[in-house]
Amino acid sequence: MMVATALAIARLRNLFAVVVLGSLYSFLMATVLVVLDAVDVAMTEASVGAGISTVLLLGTLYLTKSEEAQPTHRPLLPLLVALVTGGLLVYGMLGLPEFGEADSVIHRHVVPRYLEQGVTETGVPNIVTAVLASYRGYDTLGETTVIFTAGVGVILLLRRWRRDATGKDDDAEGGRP
Amino acid sequence: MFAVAITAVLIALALVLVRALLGPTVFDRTQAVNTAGTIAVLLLALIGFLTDRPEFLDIAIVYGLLNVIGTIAVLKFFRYGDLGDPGESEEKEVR
Amino acid sequence: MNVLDFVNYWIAVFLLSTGLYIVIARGNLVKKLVGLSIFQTSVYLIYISPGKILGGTAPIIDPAFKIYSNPLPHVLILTAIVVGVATLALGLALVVRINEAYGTIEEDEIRAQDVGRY
Amino acid sequence: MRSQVVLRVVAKLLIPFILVFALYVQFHGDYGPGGGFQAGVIIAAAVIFYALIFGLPTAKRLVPEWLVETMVALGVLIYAGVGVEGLLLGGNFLDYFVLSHNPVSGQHIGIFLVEVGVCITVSGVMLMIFYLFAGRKRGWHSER
Amino acid sequence: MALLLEVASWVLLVSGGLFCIVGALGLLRMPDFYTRMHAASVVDTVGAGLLLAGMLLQAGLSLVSVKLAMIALLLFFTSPAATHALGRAALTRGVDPQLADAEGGPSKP
Repeated sequence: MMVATALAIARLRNLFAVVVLGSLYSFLMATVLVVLDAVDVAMTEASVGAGISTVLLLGTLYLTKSEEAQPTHRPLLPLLVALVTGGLLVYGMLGLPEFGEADSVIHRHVVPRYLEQGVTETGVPNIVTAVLASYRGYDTLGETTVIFTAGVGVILLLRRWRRDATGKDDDAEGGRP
Repeated sequence: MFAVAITAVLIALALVLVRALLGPTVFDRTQAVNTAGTIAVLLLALIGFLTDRPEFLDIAIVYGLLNVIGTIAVLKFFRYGDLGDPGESEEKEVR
Repeated sequence: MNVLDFVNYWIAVFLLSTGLYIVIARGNLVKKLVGLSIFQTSVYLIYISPGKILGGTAPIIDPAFKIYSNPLPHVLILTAIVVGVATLALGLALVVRINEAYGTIEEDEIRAQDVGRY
Repeated sequence: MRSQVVLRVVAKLLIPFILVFALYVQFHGDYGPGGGFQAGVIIAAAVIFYALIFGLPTAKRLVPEWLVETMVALGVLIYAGVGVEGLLLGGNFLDYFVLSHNPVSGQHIGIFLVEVGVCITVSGVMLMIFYLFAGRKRGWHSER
Repeated sequence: MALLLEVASWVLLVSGGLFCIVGALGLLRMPDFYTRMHAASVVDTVGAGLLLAGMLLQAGLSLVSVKLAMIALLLFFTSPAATHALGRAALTRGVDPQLADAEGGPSKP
């Protein structure tokens, strides 16, 4: 797991076939997530990263240009910003509980209740599904709405132009030029 | 036993990754990514057995399916995406 | 040993810095979006890592297991991934429109065109 | 790519399998990894695969655009409808306990319906985005 | 019997892992794209097949083994198809096979 991740990081330096490597990166990240027991998350990450994101990025690259111009700025300032951010995060990270401890703060609050009574209350053994759909139903409603909004936004951004090109207009928007 | 196999598969994954990083052309990278997907499927199945929860083969199947879809998408792009200038982008890849 | 305990966080921080660097330094808008998704992925890692308990297994209740990892970060990150995809799609749609309006997706050229116009 | 026999045959073998597997992920999500979102993405991926191999117009004949648009809205409506149904039956918004006589089976029904809603919305949106991106591609060609 | 199964699956797993390494090594070291493709198919067929067979022996007869068989079937169908498409695409896009004398290839990266 560590080997894979380290190599993924090494990959990030080399940004040419970005999309292809992006799908590889997503695979690796999903494997790491499986090792960390986040099975549902890994499944989502794999399906999104390898399937949808790749196709979308390729579609965009096809519509635009597929090669990148040479950077004109010197990357000194961004590097500095990234390093400072990383340093700050490392500083904050030192206060985090140790990896894999069973009695750290995060495991104390609501989670035992989910784990102990989730099955008896919802009848669903997969706690992630139970929490997602039942205990935190509002969150998921918001998430679905976000997806819906994004879909509508993409439709608004990309739809009208194609009608102009094909010359076909629906009645709903017939009056628009 | 599974640990041995996992180690072997991880080594293979590392080698394939190196190829994906170096790969002179896009096709090399794509081939490497495809192979890495196969290896990741195997790795996931092995991890599932190692942790005694073989139900997680579902994820491996998802990997296998989407790996193919991704590969075919990339190929279609690079085969029919030569509206631009194919020679140019290839040279960029070599660098 | 102390360093090894935090290795997940080290990796996540490194990924985060890399993503941030890509977002700031690269002029290409598509590459910026890829950097953004790398950034997001590192955040997933940061969230998921504390939820893992050594010796635990995935939070699917089974009589054979006693210790489970923490399901709450998983739920949150699941939502985050979905939102991430939505953001990516919307950003890409914007990139396509920008390309149609300006004929380029490089930030510098867009700025140059803007300066020339006004 | 339509002319490639190997890919066509493999796609014909593979796509039903992908769809069945998506349904498995959807309905087995209570007992294993999976759920509405993953299933939606997999369904969308199957149709995208079909469109890649057989061309976009064929795919649009198979899954017409109006259907996709309806799916986008329908999923959210199902989700919100479950919430409102809880309200109507005398509970709170998104309260699944009142959906059935037995609270546990009520929860089960609620989770199931919600997952279906998520699945429909996600697959609809993903397909819609793909159609828009890919359809634009051809328009761009004709403009050149 | 149980011991026999154990030994057999051990042998299968280890040899499968070995073949994976060999294939990956070939993918890394071969001089041009088509030979690399050839090497990668080792991973896809022999390596994956042996590993999955080893796991099948471990799993016994259950839903798990059905899923494993499904994965095996999937890999056997899809990876040759993907490789085929890859080779055709490369040939169409003008990546020449490296014949007797060569430039590029291993020294390039």
